[in-house]
Amino acid sequence: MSLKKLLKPFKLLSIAKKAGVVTVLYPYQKPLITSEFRGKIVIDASKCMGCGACANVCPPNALSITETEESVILNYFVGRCIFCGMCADVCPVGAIRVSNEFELATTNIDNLNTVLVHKLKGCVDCGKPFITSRMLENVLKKVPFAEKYINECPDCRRKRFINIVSARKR
Amino acid sequence: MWLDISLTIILLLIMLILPPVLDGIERKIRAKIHSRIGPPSIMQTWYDIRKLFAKELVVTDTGYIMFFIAITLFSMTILALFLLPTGFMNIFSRDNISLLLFSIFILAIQLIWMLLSVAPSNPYSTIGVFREALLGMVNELFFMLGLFALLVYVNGLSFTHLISTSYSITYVLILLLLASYAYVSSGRIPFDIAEAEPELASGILIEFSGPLLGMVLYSNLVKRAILYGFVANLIILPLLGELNLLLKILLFFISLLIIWIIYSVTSIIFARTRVDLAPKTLFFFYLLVTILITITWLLRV
Amino acid sequence: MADSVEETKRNLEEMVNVLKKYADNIEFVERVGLIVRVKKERLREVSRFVHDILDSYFRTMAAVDERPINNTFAAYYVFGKDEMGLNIIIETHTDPLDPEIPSISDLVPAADWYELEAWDLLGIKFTGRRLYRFILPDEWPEGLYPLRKDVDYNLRPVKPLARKASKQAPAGPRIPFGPYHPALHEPEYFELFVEGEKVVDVRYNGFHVHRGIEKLAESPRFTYQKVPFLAERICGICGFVHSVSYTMSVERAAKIDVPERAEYIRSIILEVERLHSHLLWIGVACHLLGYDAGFMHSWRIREKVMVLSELLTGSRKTYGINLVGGVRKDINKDKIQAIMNTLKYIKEEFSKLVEVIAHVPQIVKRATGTGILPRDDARKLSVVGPVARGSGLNRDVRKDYPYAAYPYVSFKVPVYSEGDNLARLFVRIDEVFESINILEQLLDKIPQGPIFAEKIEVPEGVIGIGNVEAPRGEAIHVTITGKGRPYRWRVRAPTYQNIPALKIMLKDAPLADAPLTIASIDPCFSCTDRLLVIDLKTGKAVKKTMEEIIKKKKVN
Amino acid sequence: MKDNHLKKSIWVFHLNTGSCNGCDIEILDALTPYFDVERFGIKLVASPRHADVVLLTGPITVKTLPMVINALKAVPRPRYVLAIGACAVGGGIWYDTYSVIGGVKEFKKILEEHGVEIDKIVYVPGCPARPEAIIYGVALLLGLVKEKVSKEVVIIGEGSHH
Repeated sequence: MSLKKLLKPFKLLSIAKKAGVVTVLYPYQKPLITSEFRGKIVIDASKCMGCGACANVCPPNALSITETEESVILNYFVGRCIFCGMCADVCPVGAIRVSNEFELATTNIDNLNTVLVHKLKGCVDCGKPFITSRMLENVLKKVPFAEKYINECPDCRRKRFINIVSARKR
Repeated sequence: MWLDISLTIILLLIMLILPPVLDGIERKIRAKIHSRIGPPSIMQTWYDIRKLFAKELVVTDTGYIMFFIAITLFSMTILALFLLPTGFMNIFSRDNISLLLFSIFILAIQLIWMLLSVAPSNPYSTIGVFREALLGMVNELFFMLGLFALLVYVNGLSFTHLISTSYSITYVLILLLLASYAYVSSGRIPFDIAEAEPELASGILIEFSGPLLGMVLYSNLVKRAILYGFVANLIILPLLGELNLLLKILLFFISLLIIWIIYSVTSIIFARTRVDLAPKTLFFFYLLVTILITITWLLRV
Repeated sequence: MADSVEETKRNLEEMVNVLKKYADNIEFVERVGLIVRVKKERLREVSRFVHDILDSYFRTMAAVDERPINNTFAAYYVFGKDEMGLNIIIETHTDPLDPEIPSISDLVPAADWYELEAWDLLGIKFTGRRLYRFILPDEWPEGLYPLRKDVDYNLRPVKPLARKASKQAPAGPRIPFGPYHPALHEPEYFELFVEGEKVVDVRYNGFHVHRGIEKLAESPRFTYQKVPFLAERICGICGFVHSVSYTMSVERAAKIDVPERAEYIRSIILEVERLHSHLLWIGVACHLLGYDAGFMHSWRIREKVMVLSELLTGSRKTYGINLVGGVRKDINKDKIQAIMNTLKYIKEEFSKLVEVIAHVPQIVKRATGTGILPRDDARKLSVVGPVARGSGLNRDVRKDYPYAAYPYVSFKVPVYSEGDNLARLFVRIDEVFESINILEQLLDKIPQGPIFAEKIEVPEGVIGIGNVEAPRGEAIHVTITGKGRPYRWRVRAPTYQNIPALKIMLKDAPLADAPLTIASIDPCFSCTDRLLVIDLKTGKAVKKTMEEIIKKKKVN
Repeated sequence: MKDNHLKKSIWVFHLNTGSCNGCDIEILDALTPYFDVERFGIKLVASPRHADVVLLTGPITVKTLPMVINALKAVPRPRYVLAIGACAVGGGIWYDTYSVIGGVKEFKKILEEHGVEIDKIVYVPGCPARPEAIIYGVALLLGLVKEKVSKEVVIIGEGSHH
């Protein structure tokens, strides 16, 4: 009885024998990854219109929008990404896809950035850049009759509106 | 004569190269029992040591003391290796007190190992050495008793006397005692208290770095080989009388390998005992064996 | 059943009648509990009554800067009455300029840390006790309280504290016995005062992982639906626990009805998480005892659970699928089959492994009779989870304050009365099998339907409490709603409640038991292992004495 | 990596600087049977003095900073750092709160101030970085694999050619 108990720890050998060597020989073999795994996001530059919805929902601000005089810059810094995939859920044009890419190691932190620079289109009246061309296309696709005033920047539009109203008043 | 000397040198070289390789084999076996692959080759421990020698040595406040002690440990270990009758073909085994001399060296190495841990001023290290000492007290004491019994039993002070000895219950018991001693003092689980307890954060080696660490680790492995080689000698020496010399040497290395493997598997199967439990358990175990040795010796069985 | 409902009602009425004596105003809020509003002068009486006479335990305390709303600082003490599943929330307010509240830590020992924290982060003075710096680093300027509403969440008042490093490392490089340990996770540490090998006192020096999460959730960077992702990252082991606690607190505050299927999915993932956490813990405990084979094999079994969590949530750490109102990912037949297969594998392999582990003589020897927490102390300190259940307290939030899909399944709560490390080990082993049982029932019963609530509107200024039985005990979140984001979000992880119990467990025990005992509460923002060893006999840190010895040597 | 000796033997020291445990558990996981980094000659050591590579996780909280600097100082040269997880690389979800430094970028500046040199840093994103990602990072350090990511800049709109 007590000898049997004493020998119990040696049962480990039989467990090990039955389990065998389970090691996955990554990187020489495929990783232990399932179809559901969420990895790096891939932004389709041919669809993105620079609206910033993704940057708005991104919890760690890995996606960020910077606006300059003539462009809107969407920066994806994968180094801070938490791979939640919320951006893909909210993207209005489906430009963001969650891939299962996880081999992201690098020696240069700069390599972790993906930058999409949306050049802004100028206003037909004053020439001030105000909207990304993609956004323009998209609005037109949805509301074709907007063509008349969509090329104007909000300032000019307001001015024109005021002009129309005051002209009527007169 | 020249043949003897060159053979001795070859054997010594093998004994210098072998310990890390045996450790590599042990790591492979351990990995297998853990259901994994383990190090890329059995030379892994050698790679580790080589790398350590290529690293920077960070000298701490007490650096030179550590350095001095580490060098002493290293040279003592190598000297003890000279005394070990590797295939009973060494120059010193001709003299009459090789067994005694060897034992003294073993004890000295243990002592220096303890000094090693006093050197760095680090609380973990200090607690580590207290524990080592506590365990050592019991272990060293019964080693001496066992050695005494052996010397009396073989009726001589040198390894050559072992050859003319024959097996008996008493001899097996003495063997058990000394084999247990070798197991415990090579710092294996469940008795690696000083080095490995998590509250000690790698215990006595915590302040060592680079080549110094490499030296200490290598000495420790050689010490292991010496201890196990000693046990191997005790086992095979009485068995082979008139065998071919080369065959004897081969047998020695095979039994060294087997002992190393048995010891390593045992250490994988068990967990670490508590610091206060270990000396107690050991004491009672050794006491029992010693009493049995005495009884069987008196009864001449 | 009807009887017990009647009885509960009667009990509640009785309770309210007595409490009226103390309170200005009592309100029973559906899904939240009994809110008792008292003047701060009467706080001590009422908390003594609730804690001792009503025999409830201290769950959490949320201190809030309500100056922008009603020009006061408020404190919400949450007590739990297990038998009724009722929260008793004591609300009290104090002056905005010189906020002072009488301390209750002598009456309710578990409140000790909460008061220190409120002092450190909000500057509320608790009278009648010693207050000291607790969470913030030493260099943090006095009088600047990060959780106050007029302090920005991203304020960094001191240049990243480099001064301290140079102060700490005099003359030549030295090993930090800083709080790092290889095997385990986090940089918390304990200072153990020892006499020889005996521990005589313990001091916890923690909060190194303080990342300002609660403040961040109130900042403009966050919204109600973003906070779950923050909550998950409170802890990498029980992330889902925290996100469910948070969403539950908001859902209860806003009376959002979560679809049943979503509740089932939450429960399933919570149990999967418990499986992985317990297997992890058992492995780590083995490792601490030098039994690496046990560590390797329990992690080998655990790996299957990790693959499963990835399949269910898309992340190995069950991150990213929980939102206020429901979950983002449904489960289908294939996934249910995958869970079933994994459960079968775990059951088989784990029972074999447990048999071996339980017979390794050193493990049994070292766990038996060490780190004892008597039942009385456990009750006084309001400990939670396996620590409570190992000390004979039958406390399990899943049973006592039902949530998610737990009301629909039947399960046992393993309770052991010995209070030692072995008892806590057994509680966890039993819970692994119990979890498998719960999962099987959940998979069997899961209803069809939507997984996300239709309407999500959160009113301002209401309080909600979410509680989840995490693998290591009860996690409880208190949320006071605000505009678009929580006004105040108070997180209490189980370890927060359990660490004070270590003082009792470790005292007068051998140093060699300390790692296992500390690990036995399964510290979550973890600590476990780095100790500063100080010898009390000489009255000095060992380090110092050693230096002296060596100096003497040099002279000779 | 220039040092050839290091190619076959890497001893790592795990330095948690206030992370959520996610990456730390994955580091441990990389040691266990399914991933077993020992097959690259990697060993986890308990003292920074023994280490070649520091596995740094967490956003580096203000409170841990002094210890982190000390631990890095204790590592003998050549010393390498593997910054693991979103927190260590970019400060993570709490990159701008009052009690963290916010990732290796800021941390590097502080290290420079203290004169602690680091021979090479490999960044391993992920939240948590899965064991394979950590192995990939180590493999990159060893030169077994090639870097896959690179900075991408796309210009969309007027005057661009895409």
